[in-house]
Amino acid sequence: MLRLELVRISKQYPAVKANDNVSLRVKPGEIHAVLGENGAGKSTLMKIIYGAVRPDEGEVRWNGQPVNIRNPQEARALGISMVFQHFSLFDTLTAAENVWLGLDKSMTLAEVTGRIRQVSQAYGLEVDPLRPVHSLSVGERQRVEIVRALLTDPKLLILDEPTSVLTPQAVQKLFVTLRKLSADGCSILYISHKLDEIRALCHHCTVLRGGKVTGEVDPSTETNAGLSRLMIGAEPPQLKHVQSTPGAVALALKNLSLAKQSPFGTTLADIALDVRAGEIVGVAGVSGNGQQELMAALSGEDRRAASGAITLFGQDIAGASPARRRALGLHFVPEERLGRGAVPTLSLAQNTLLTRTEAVGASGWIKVGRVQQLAADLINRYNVKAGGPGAAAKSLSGGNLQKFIVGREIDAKPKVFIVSQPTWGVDVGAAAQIRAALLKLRDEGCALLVVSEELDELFEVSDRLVVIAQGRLSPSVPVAEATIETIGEWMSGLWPGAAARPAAEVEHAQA
Amino acid sequence: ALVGCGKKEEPAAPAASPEPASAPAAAAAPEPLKAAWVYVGPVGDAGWTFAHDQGRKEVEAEFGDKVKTTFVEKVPEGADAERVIRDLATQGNKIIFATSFGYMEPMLKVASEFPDVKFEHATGYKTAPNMRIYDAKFFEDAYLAGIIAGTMSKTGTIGFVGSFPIPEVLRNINAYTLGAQSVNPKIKTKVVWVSTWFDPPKEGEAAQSLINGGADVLLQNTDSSAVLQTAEKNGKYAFGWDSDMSAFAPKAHLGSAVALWGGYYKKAIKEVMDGTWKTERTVWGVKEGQNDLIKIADVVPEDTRKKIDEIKVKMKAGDFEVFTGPVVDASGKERLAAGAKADQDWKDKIDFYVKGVEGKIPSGK
Amino acid sequence: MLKLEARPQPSKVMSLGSPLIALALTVVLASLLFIALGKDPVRGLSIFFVEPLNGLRATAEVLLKATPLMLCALGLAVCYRANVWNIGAEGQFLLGAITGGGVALWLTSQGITGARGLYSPLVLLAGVVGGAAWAAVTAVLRDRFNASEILVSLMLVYVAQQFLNFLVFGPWKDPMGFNFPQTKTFDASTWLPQLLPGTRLHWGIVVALVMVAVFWVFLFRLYRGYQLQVGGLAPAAARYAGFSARKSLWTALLISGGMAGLAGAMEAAGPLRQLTPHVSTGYGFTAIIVCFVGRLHPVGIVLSSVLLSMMLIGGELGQSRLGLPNALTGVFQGSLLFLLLACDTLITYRVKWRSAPRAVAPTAAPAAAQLKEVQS
Amino acid sequence: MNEIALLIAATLASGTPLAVAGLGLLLNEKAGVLNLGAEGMMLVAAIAGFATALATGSDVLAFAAGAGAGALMAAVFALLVIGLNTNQYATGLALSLFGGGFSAFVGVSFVGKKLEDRVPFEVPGLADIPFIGPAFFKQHWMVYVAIALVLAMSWFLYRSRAGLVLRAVGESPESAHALGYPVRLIRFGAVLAGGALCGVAGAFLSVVYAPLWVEGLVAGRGWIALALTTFATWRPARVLLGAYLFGGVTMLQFALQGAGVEVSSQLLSMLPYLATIVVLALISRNPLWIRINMPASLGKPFHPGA
Ligand SMILES: Nc1ncnc2c1ncn2[C@@H]1O[C@H](COP(=O)(O)OP(=O)(O)OP(=O)(O)O)[C@@H](O)[C@H]1O
Ligand SMILES: Nc1ncnc2c1ncn2[C@@H]1O[C@H](COP(=O)(O)OP(=O)(O)OP(=O)(O)O)[C@@H](O)[C@H]1O
Ligand SMILES: [Mg+2]
Ligand SMILES: [Mg+2]
Repeated sequence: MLRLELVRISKQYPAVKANDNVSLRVKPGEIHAVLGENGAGKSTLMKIIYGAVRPDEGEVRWNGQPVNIRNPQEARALGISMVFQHFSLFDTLTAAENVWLGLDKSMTLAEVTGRIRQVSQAYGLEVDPLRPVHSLSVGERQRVEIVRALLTDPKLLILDEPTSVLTPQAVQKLFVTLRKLSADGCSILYISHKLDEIRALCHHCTVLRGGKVTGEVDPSTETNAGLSRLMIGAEPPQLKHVQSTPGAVALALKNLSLAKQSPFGTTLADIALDVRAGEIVGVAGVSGNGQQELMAALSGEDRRAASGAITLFGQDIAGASPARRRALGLHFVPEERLGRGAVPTLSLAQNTLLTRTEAVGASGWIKVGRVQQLAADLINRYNVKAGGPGAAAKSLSGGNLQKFIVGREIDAKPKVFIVSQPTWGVDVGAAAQIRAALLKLRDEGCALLVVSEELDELFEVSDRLVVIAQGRLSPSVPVAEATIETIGEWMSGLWPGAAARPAAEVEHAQA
Repeated sequence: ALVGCGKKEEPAAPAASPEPASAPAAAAAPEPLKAAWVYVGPVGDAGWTFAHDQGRKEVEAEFGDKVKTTFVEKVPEGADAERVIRDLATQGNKIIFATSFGYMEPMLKVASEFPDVKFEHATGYKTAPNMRIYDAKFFEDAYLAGIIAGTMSKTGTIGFVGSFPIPEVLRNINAYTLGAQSVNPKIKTKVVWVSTWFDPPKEGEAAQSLINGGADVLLQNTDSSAVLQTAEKNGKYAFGWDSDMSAFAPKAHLGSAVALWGGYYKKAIKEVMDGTWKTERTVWGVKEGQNDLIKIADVVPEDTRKKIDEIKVKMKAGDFEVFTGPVVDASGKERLAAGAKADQDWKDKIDFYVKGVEGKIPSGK
Repeated sequence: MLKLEARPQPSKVMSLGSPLIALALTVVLASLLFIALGKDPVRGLSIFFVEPLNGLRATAEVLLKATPLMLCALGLAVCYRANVWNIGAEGQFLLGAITGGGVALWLTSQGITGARGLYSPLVLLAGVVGGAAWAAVTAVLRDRFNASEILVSLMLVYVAQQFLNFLVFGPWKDPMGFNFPQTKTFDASTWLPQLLPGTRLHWGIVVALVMVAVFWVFLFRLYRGYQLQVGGLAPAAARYAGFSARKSLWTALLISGGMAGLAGAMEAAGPLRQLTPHVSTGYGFTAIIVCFVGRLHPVGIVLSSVLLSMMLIGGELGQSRLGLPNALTGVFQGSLLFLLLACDTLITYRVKWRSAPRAVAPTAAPAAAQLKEVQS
Repeated sequence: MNEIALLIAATLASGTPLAVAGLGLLLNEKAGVLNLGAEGMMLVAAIAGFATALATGSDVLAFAAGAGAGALMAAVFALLVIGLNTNQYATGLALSLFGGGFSAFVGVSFVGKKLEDRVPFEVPGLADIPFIGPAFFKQHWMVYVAIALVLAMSWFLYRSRAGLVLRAVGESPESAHALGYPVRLIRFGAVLAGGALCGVAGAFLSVVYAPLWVEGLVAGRGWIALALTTFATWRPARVLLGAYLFGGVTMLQFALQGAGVEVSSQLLSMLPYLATIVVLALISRNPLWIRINMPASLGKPFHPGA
């Protein structure tokens, strides 16, 4: 008997048909991948199963019985649990309270706290139940979500892009957990854009394109190229990574130290790094180890750095505003697209004005025609799927918005380009496109610093790698000499010559 | 006085439709005289505006079909007043009463544009050929209340809740104090200003604070019964103001200082009808029945009541002036020589506390 | 069942249509109200919607009252777009009246005189400075102490009113005014010149309309205005772009304080020509409604300030013409606003009739059967 | 000495309606809804309570009527704001306008009516202690209920699961919706409950505190109650403290005037407002504290996508 069967599910949104006659069958204990490019309708389908979205047509069968799942509580009552692509956590509440909110059983908070400790022990998902969520790193938040799902003892666990924010080690750990669950008979619906993961983990795979099922395969017998063909109708372009010839030092960090601003932030200690023209330096590390703080200091959003700590072409920019840094040629793409890289409710045209001022006259007058033109050009050149320059940023899918933002910054012809999580949650096609753009920029002589939690990506694009751990930066190593293993080791702060001091001590030194 | 008391018994009529009783006026009947009132508060304030509206109703009762009255309530004293008054003039009202000080300048402006309309302004001081002023002698009531307060106070401290330090209110404070001192020369008056005409809870708070400070008989120049009711709660005494408030506090109520505008309104309208209207200043008091202290409580000793009756008789005969020298201010300076009787101008310009009132007039010199 | 469904894009048709629908509904509601009160509905409606604009003089009065509303609301719109919740325009208005009136009084007392209206620009300027300075108190407390601007600006309204009282009951009292709370009448050189002879309408309305254009440009054509709005819509994006949040806070508060102060000075030097405790009749608070009914848009604010002004005047006319109690006009105005706001929903949502929820449930056998049929 | 005791007693009484309304609004705001219509709700509740007290003589029924009227007004607001996603600021202001007019309209025939005197509830034993007794233990029972309400509210918000859900809805309605909580229903409930508490406060003003009905009786206390929630950084106990502070400074300025302090009464009248600002500035310096306590979705509409 099938654990879950979807029969001809359709869902029409005002603008698109997100699901069109989708059928899906999940066996007990099966790890079932759902694959598809951005906007293919995966999340919608999952939300339908979880009762968060109502289908227009079609039938859901649970253990052979047709069911009408009207809301997530009913789904959980049936034994369906879901980890959302976009976290559904409450910042000011503690991890335990967040978990408690996702449970329907009449447990007390104290019991929930105890259970969290047990489960996180059992599955190696470390979570401090008493910490408020706003103090957690992205990875830790993901763990809270997963623990919350596990505490409901699910028969079907839905994971919507769970690994986009996890380190390789964490992903391996998660896989162990998932396999254990699967062995215990729990079915898993697994959504990811990472083909390697799917091939390593999943028993079965349903591919969606444009809301329709385009194929069902056994992923372990497929190649990445084959999956990619099913998904986007073509193979992703292969990156050609030729040896670079680095030029002069463009961006230099010396003794960059910054005390943390919130009790749960990370203190940066003695960061030193040179980035040269014509090279890509990759920054690896587990999230929450100071990446955000480092990016804020580099972008100018945090201007507390001591003078001389950050220099751009020999010029001290430690106290310079983001606008001043851009004027000097330093451009930055943040990891959060909506709300930081772009204003959700404004049009793409208006969003170009965020960092591009060529259409602003000396008197501060905005030349509206030029702004429109600029946005239209970006949309064209970077293959952004959008309703034109007038479309609101929030109406784009994350991948398309990312293309737009990266395009907006690259188009400014930066001399130094800093980008954080360039392909987070972006489908294979778009990811390849963005990576190619980064390499092209390098070949044009730009200095690039790429922060990513995906090691594969860093190995693919970088010339040199550094690792950030506990607010400190490792020495750099050429990619050719680095291995996943060594970098993984360095991620825990154990690089050669590192007086690997525990975090507490580092903080003391700062205080 | 008679009319006012009787009126109070009937339930306050709903914000009456001022349309005449018989709508299809007989074709032969002459056009009714249109008269309009501009009120600063809501007619439901149970105080100042309420009293004026009682006067308007008396006019309706007296003249029946011969007048058509209109009112606009809650007219702010800023730039809006001018528009309202002008609109009423444009609408064919032949006489317009504006019942708050702040309407003086706007009314003056409009008056110059409508020579055929008569304008009546309460409590102000500027006139024009077609604009005149009228007022009441509330300080007479305050003086009479003071006599009772002086008798009834056990602590020797009486209290006054003031709205704004304008001459009108200062007159009342002083008259209240002088009245009390006429029976107990050692009496002290405490004053608390609430900077509002109308905020019952705040008036109550101010009264509470006076009581806490030792005052045991209170008078107020604000528009609600809150002071009286606070006194009742605390087992102290107080007076009603503007209208008969005896029902609000059977134990605390010592008397009510009432304004009875009906008489003046009837006179003014009669004059317009007769064509005898002329610019003048009317300040009526107990003598003319414009104001009175009524419903004096049974707890007030017999000889005090007698004394009050005697003074009222004198007032009615025009033989009694509250502000008769010597009047000495709080700093000890003589403001009115012994034996002198204050004239209208002296009373208009009062800007001091008499001796016995504690504290200092806010923003006073 | 009535259901709301988000539109993919705000509807252009509805953004024009919703006020019309609201108006139509208001007419229906008002007619019912009038009938219930035993009044002629046609007459009642005409008092609120025709009479206030009947003739030059009446129209001038509507515009006169709309002027301060418009100015205050323009400033507030900038604040709200910048996510700065200034609700103390009333206090800033009063301060503008105080400083503007103060300058006029000073000129008057110094015997400095001139052609009618000669010094009015000076008075207005002083009003702008006064209003902005009062708003600056809020800005400092927000900026340095992180104190909620909502609360501070509201509390400062009461403080400003008491300050005005203090002045007109005290140092600025007209010595010849029998101790009444009012200043001397200002010298004619400080009065705002009349715009239309025979009416009270002064040049303030022209200034206000110019300001509408200026604000439109500022919001939609100037980089500074853009930066301000980004700060309001997405603070993190503003930080990323390097737009200073502090600068936005100060700009927004100073602009809106200045506008409210300008309105205050206009009221003092326009229709009043003296200071009394009653300079404002709640313009600063009404302007908040004007601002939202006008959808934070300068042109919308022109329309909504005229509408609100008509409603306020209609309330007075309703009393003198129909004998409607003042209280009823509050009910009427409140209902109209409810309707207006409700209809605005149609801009971003569309209303759908949903028949009974389509069954996918096991109980709904026919539907399931149908499905099977299709499959087989 | 005695005067100070009486000052304290007056402070408690004057702070009570502010605190009760403030708690109601706090509940609203914790669910993410800002209701600027407090003044209007309190006015309508004041007349409803007054009319009931007049008819029945029962305080309990009067407060219940006030609560009902407040909730009814809040329901109109909720229908617009939650049902139709109208702007919360403008809708609240419209509610104030409406409530002011409506209460005046229906209240006309109640002007000048008198209620029986309310006998203060003397806490047995404690009321006779010198100083302490008159200061704290001779009050209308609602004064004590207000304190109990603070405790109950603290317990509800920070100890109960229902309170947690309410806070979660105010923090992130999107997440709460994703977890399957009926966000709009919860907000609706919170708005009704908030309206009911504002209603109790309004009825307290007209039935116990004033005790009378006149048009515009509430005289701005709804606005002060709104300010209190911000002042209290959305903490129940601080709402009560803020209400007492405000009431206390108001009473103090009258006491100072009565004592003949030579400062203009207009300047003294500024005191409660200035004191509020100063205390606010002192307690607001920690942005993290505000961030943690302020409902993140306050004032923002929520409409589920599907
Ligand atoms: N609430 C909604 N309202 C309107 N349209 C929606 C909504 N949610 C999703 N869509 C549309 O439905 C389509 C499918 O979206 P969905 O989120 O299911 O894609 P996905 O496969 O999960 O994409 P991704 O890989 O980016 O997560 C998209 O085109 C999107 O525009
Ligand atoms: N409430 C909503 N109303 C309208 N459209 C929505 C809504 N929620 C999501 N969408 C649409 O869903 C689409 C993608 O949704 P989703 O959030 O799954 O994408 P994403 O994960 O951000 O994209 P990517 O996978 O590229 O990162 C967008 O086009 C967006 O317009
Ligand atoms: Mg998705
Ligand atoms: Mg995605």
